Amino acid sequence: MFKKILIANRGEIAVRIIRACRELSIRTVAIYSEADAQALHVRMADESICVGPADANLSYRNIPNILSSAELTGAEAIHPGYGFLAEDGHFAEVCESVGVRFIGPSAEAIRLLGNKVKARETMKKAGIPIIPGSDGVVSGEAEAIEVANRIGYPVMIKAVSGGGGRGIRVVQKEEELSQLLKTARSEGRTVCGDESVYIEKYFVEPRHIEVQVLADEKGKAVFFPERDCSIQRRHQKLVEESPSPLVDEKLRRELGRAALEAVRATHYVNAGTVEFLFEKEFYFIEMNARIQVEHPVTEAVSGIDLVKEQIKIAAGQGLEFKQNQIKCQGHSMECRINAECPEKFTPSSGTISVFHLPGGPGVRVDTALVSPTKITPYYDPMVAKLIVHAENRELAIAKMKMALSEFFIEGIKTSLPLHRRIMEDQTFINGRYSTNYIESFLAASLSTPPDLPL
Amino acid sequence: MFKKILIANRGEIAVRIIRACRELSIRTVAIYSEADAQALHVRMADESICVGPADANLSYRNIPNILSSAELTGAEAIHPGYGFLAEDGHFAEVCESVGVRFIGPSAEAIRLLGNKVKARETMKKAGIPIIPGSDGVVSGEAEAIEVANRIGYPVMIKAVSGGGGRGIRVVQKEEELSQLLKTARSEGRTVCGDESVYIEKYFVEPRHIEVQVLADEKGKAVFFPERDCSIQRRHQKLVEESPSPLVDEKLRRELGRAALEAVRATHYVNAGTVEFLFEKEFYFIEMNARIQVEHPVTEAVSGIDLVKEQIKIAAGQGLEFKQNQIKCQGHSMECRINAECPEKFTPSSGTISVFHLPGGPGVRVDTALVSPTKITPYYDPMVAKLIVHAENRELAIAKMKMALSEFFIEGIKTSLPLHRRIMEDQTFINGRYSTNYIESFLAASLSTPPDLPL
Amino acid sequence: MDLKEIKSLIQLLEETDLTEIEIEEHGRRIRVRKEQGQTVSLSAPLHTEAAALPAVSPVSQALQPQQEFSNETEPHLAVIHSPIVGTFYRAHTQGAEPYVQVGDLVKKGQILCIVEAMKLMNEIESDHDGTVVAVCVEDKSSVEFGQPLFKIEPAQ
Amino acid sequence: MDLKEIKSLIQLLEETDLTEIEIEEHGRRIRVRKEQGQTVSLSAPLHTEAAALPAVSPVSQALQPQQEFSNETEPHLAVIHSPIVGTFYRAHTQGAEPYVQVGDLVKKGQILCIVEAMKLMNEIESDHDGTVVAVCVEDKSSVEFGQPLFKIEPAQ
Repeated sequence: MFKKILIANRGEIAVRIIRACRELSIRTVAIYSEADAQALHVRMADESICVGPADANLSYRNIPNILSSAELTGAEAIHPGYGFLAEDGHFAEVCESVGVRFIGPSAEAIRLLGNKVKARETMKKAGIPIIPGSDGVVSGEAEAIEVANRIGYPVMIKAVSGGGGRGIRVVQKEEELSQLLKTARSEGRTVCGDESVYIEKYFVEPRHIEVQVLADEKGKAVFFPERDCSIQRRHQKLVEESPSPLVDEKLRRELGRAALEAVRATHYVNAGTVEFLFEKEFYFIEMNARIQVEHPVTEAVSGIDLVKEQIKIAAGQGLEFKQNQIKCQGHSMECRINAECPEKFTPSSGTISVFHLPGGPGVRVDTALVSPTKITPYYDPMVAKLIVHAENRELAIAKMKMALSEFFIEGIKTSLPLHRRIMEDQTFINGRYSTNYIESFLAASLSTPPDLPL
Repeated sequence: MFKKILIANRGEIAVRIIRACRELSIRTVAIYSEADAQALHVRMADESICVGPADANLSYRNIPNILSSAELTGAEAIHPGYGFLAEDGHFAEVCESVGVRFIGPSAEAIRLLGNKVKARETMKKAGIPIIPGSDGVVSGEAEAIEVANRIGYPVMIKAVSGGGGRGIRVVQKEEELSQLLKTARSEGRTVCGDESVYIEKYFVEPRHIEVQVLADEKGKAVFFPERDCSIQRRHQKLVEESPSPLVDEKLRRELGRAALEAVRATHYVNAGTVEFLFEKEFYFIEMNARIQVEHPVTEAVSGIDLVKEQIKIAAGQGLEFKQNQIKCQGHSMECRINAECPEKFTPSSGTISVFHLPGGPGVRVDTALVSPTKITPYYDPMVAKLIVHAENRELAIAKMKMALSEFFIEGIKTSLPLHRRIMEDQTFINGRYSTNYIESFLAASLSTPPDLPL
Repeated sequence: MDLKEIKSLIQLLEETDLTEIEIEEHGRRIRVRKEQGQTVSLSAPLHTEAAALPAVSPVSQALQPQQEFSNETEPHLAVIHSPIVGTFYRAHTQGAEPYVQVGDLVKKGQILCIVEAMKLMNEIESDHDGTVVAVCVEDKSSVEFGQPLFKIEPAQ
Repeated sequence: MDLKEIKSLIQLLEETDLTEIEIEEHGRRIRVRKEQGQTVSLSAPLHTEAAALPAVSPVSQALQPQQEFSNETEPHLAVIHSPIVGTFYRAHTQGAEPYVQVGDLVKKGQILCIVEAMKLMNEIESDHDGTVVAVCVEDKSSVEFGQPLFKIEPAQ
């Protein structure tokens, strides 16, 4: 086992990794930017080194300074956390080249999965369902009609160079296709001078379901009960739960098999997450080559410490448990508490002078909050993760409501009020939500009387 | 189910009960003394009423004001927590007489168990092993020798009216008995004018093992995996764990059977704890008619929320699980963090302006700490309970060490440094400790070099 | 006094981490100051937030914690506090005349009101000779321990 | 101004739970004040406590976080900070003469030292003309980003 690990991250995930290291009797080196000199991860680590100014590109992404720090402190491995350098193939490669173990998959796997087109091709070859659509650009109306008929309506026409909603048209039936194809082409041409379009299956109310995997260097791999992360706004997850209220035992096994297939196809080692879109069937979206923010819900239902497992795998230890030893006990849920306006999602910075974290049985808070904390505008606005675990989904919601009701942060705006409202919302309680949930929930909220503040 | 509960307590247990109520959608009424106007339980409750001045006898034990508070707020039940009025038979009786449900056993059961002699007799009749000894006072040397031979040496001669070590003699073998009997008698006569003595089995290195029980009004009762609470100083528990490193499955069942027998013999309803002394065999000491400080370790290994169960039982609901559904998963440990000097155990009061509570997977902190908190000299010095849960005892100790290392309280002295040292101590790690542990541990500590501060 | 100047100081204070600004010049002194993480901002944060969330925890709070029992602004007045938790009655029986009215002269030992607790009528007496200047509680409302009931201007 | 008097006031303040002492006499005013739950008491509590616990977490801390990078006490001096993390060398090769000594006159652009990082020798130049008044780091020791290396008294 490693004697010393450098944590190339900040905030709650750095704190989380330091805790795992402590339990494994591994000494820790924190790196920090000048803006984070007083941060909790710096105070908790055995050693700490300033690697640059507030700008993350010059500090938390400063590869030479981070590697120098590892060299100077004698750290044998680097845990990248999530974000920053976590999915930077170059960084993983340089780490290995200077003899520091990168706690994560190989540089090759990171690069392959980072290229969305290649990843999709690899998964398709491995027999994993991918989102149906044209093979690249469609040449004309005849091909478009042919593709749409093959994958079934509704379909989405997307300008290759479009984005932000521009150059995208949803086609409900064949009669509309010809006209909307023209519109999408012309919009693509207007916006970015490229009228190439491709066609993809359009999902009306899809869910985001993902499967956590662990794989060791000996080729042994296991999957965990799925996480449902459909509660998102602008592709940012807000609430995650495990298991999904939608998935039964049969589907769980199918998802797991597909996830393990993805591991094999990419020669993946360490912790990773295979993300699927689900609407009647499941389709591969992408595979994330890192520990994820929402990993605690999986830890809660499985009883397995994923960060400790990451470290053990990187140290060359084989997985100590088999697939059939991975349980799915009770129900877990996570709310991401962001420093932002709960209605408009604009970041909120300031000094948190007073806060109170919830506690009691089945309640876990992962945070780097320490009083007083300055929430700077430089980094991720997430200030805490509130995780609950209970016997079933209903009790987990009751526990989350309880915990949210006593969670108190003063000095900045947070998403706490939004989470409190979600936990009272009948659509969420029923578990019948899609990735459109937050949008429609907020739209409905705005039409409620003003005496129900967000 | 109740709509509103009054919590006749303060501190962490009041907070704990409020959390349980919130999860059950029960509204809460806090009571508080003038010294506690800013306390967390007051802030968390839906309503709160000042019931008296700082002196607990005039506030938290003020029965008329507490019952008036229940009447005025329409609270249907009162949860007494532990301490204060929790084991006051009169209070339980008055509650019921004014139509407020007392969340705990009947007044009769409380009174019976409060009388140590009667409780012992009841258990003896029910066939539960009690500490062997004379049936009351021994008349002379002949009887003393006969009793000592029957129960086996070493024995303890205790003056009936003695106390604080006076009038107590440990007899190792028969030859010593005659002389020590005289000494004990004369000491009893000198100290309190009474030379009556009785004889009890003396235990050299006993352990304190206790069994949590739950019993509903329909006569259904279950027991939980034992707790080992041998780490005590002056009969104050410091560290508790479940299961005991000493108890195997067979002994666990025997202890459980004895505990259920105690429930039956006392017609006990609600949560209770049967305490045993263990040295080769187990012997009944007493039964506590309340929720206990150390209940979270049982919650951790069993996954059952004992405070919620207390409330459900009081509301007339039957237990929803059977004996064979009560698991013993992994290992749990609790450290009581007291506001006191870690060496001399003298209470420490002051203002806690800065503190940091540990977190992460498997870590639970039950506390009423909120910044700034004034630790007054009026009440119990316990400021927090740190509970960990891991797959086995070794990992639980590693987790406890990790959590203690980041637990930080500024402004008062606490027992945190003592706990950190206990977790490093080989005798504790081996699990081979008795109720003498703290005494001998501290004695050994004092002889260690001064560069190892407590 | 330049109000604008003071306002700009307050603004400056609110925008920064400072807790106090003090200026003394030309025989004039201005001091603006805020409390951080201390008593002021902590008066009742959990309640404050809960109160903003009626949908989540409908807090009606029949009895708000009364923390302003002292009589700092009127130090010359005597305050009669409730010695028990109960229901405050101004008269002996329903519909009867109140024991006292504002403006009444009262003697030490004179009954001012009744606080009923557990069906027991507890007569509350004045501990001062003087004039009743305020009745602090509505008839038939709940009172907690230490809550001010009357204010009395002691006789000279 | 009586510095001793102020110091004793500060000490008094630190020994008690008070947060402020103010004395005004003979047209002079002294006010000392501390924040509770604020920056001062929080400089590094976790490290402080950990440091008192060698048995539990043997903290050797090769590199202590250096939070005193500013040059508040000597505002006239220019400070050369390390732009990278690495090992500080005063000389080009082992045994050679140091690039500069205290007292040396240096020119803007002149090499002052080397910070080695990942086997690369990075030459650190002076950004001022002036006199070297202090070398802040021991030869061959580790430096972090922003750590002061030299203090230079700029030429007029």
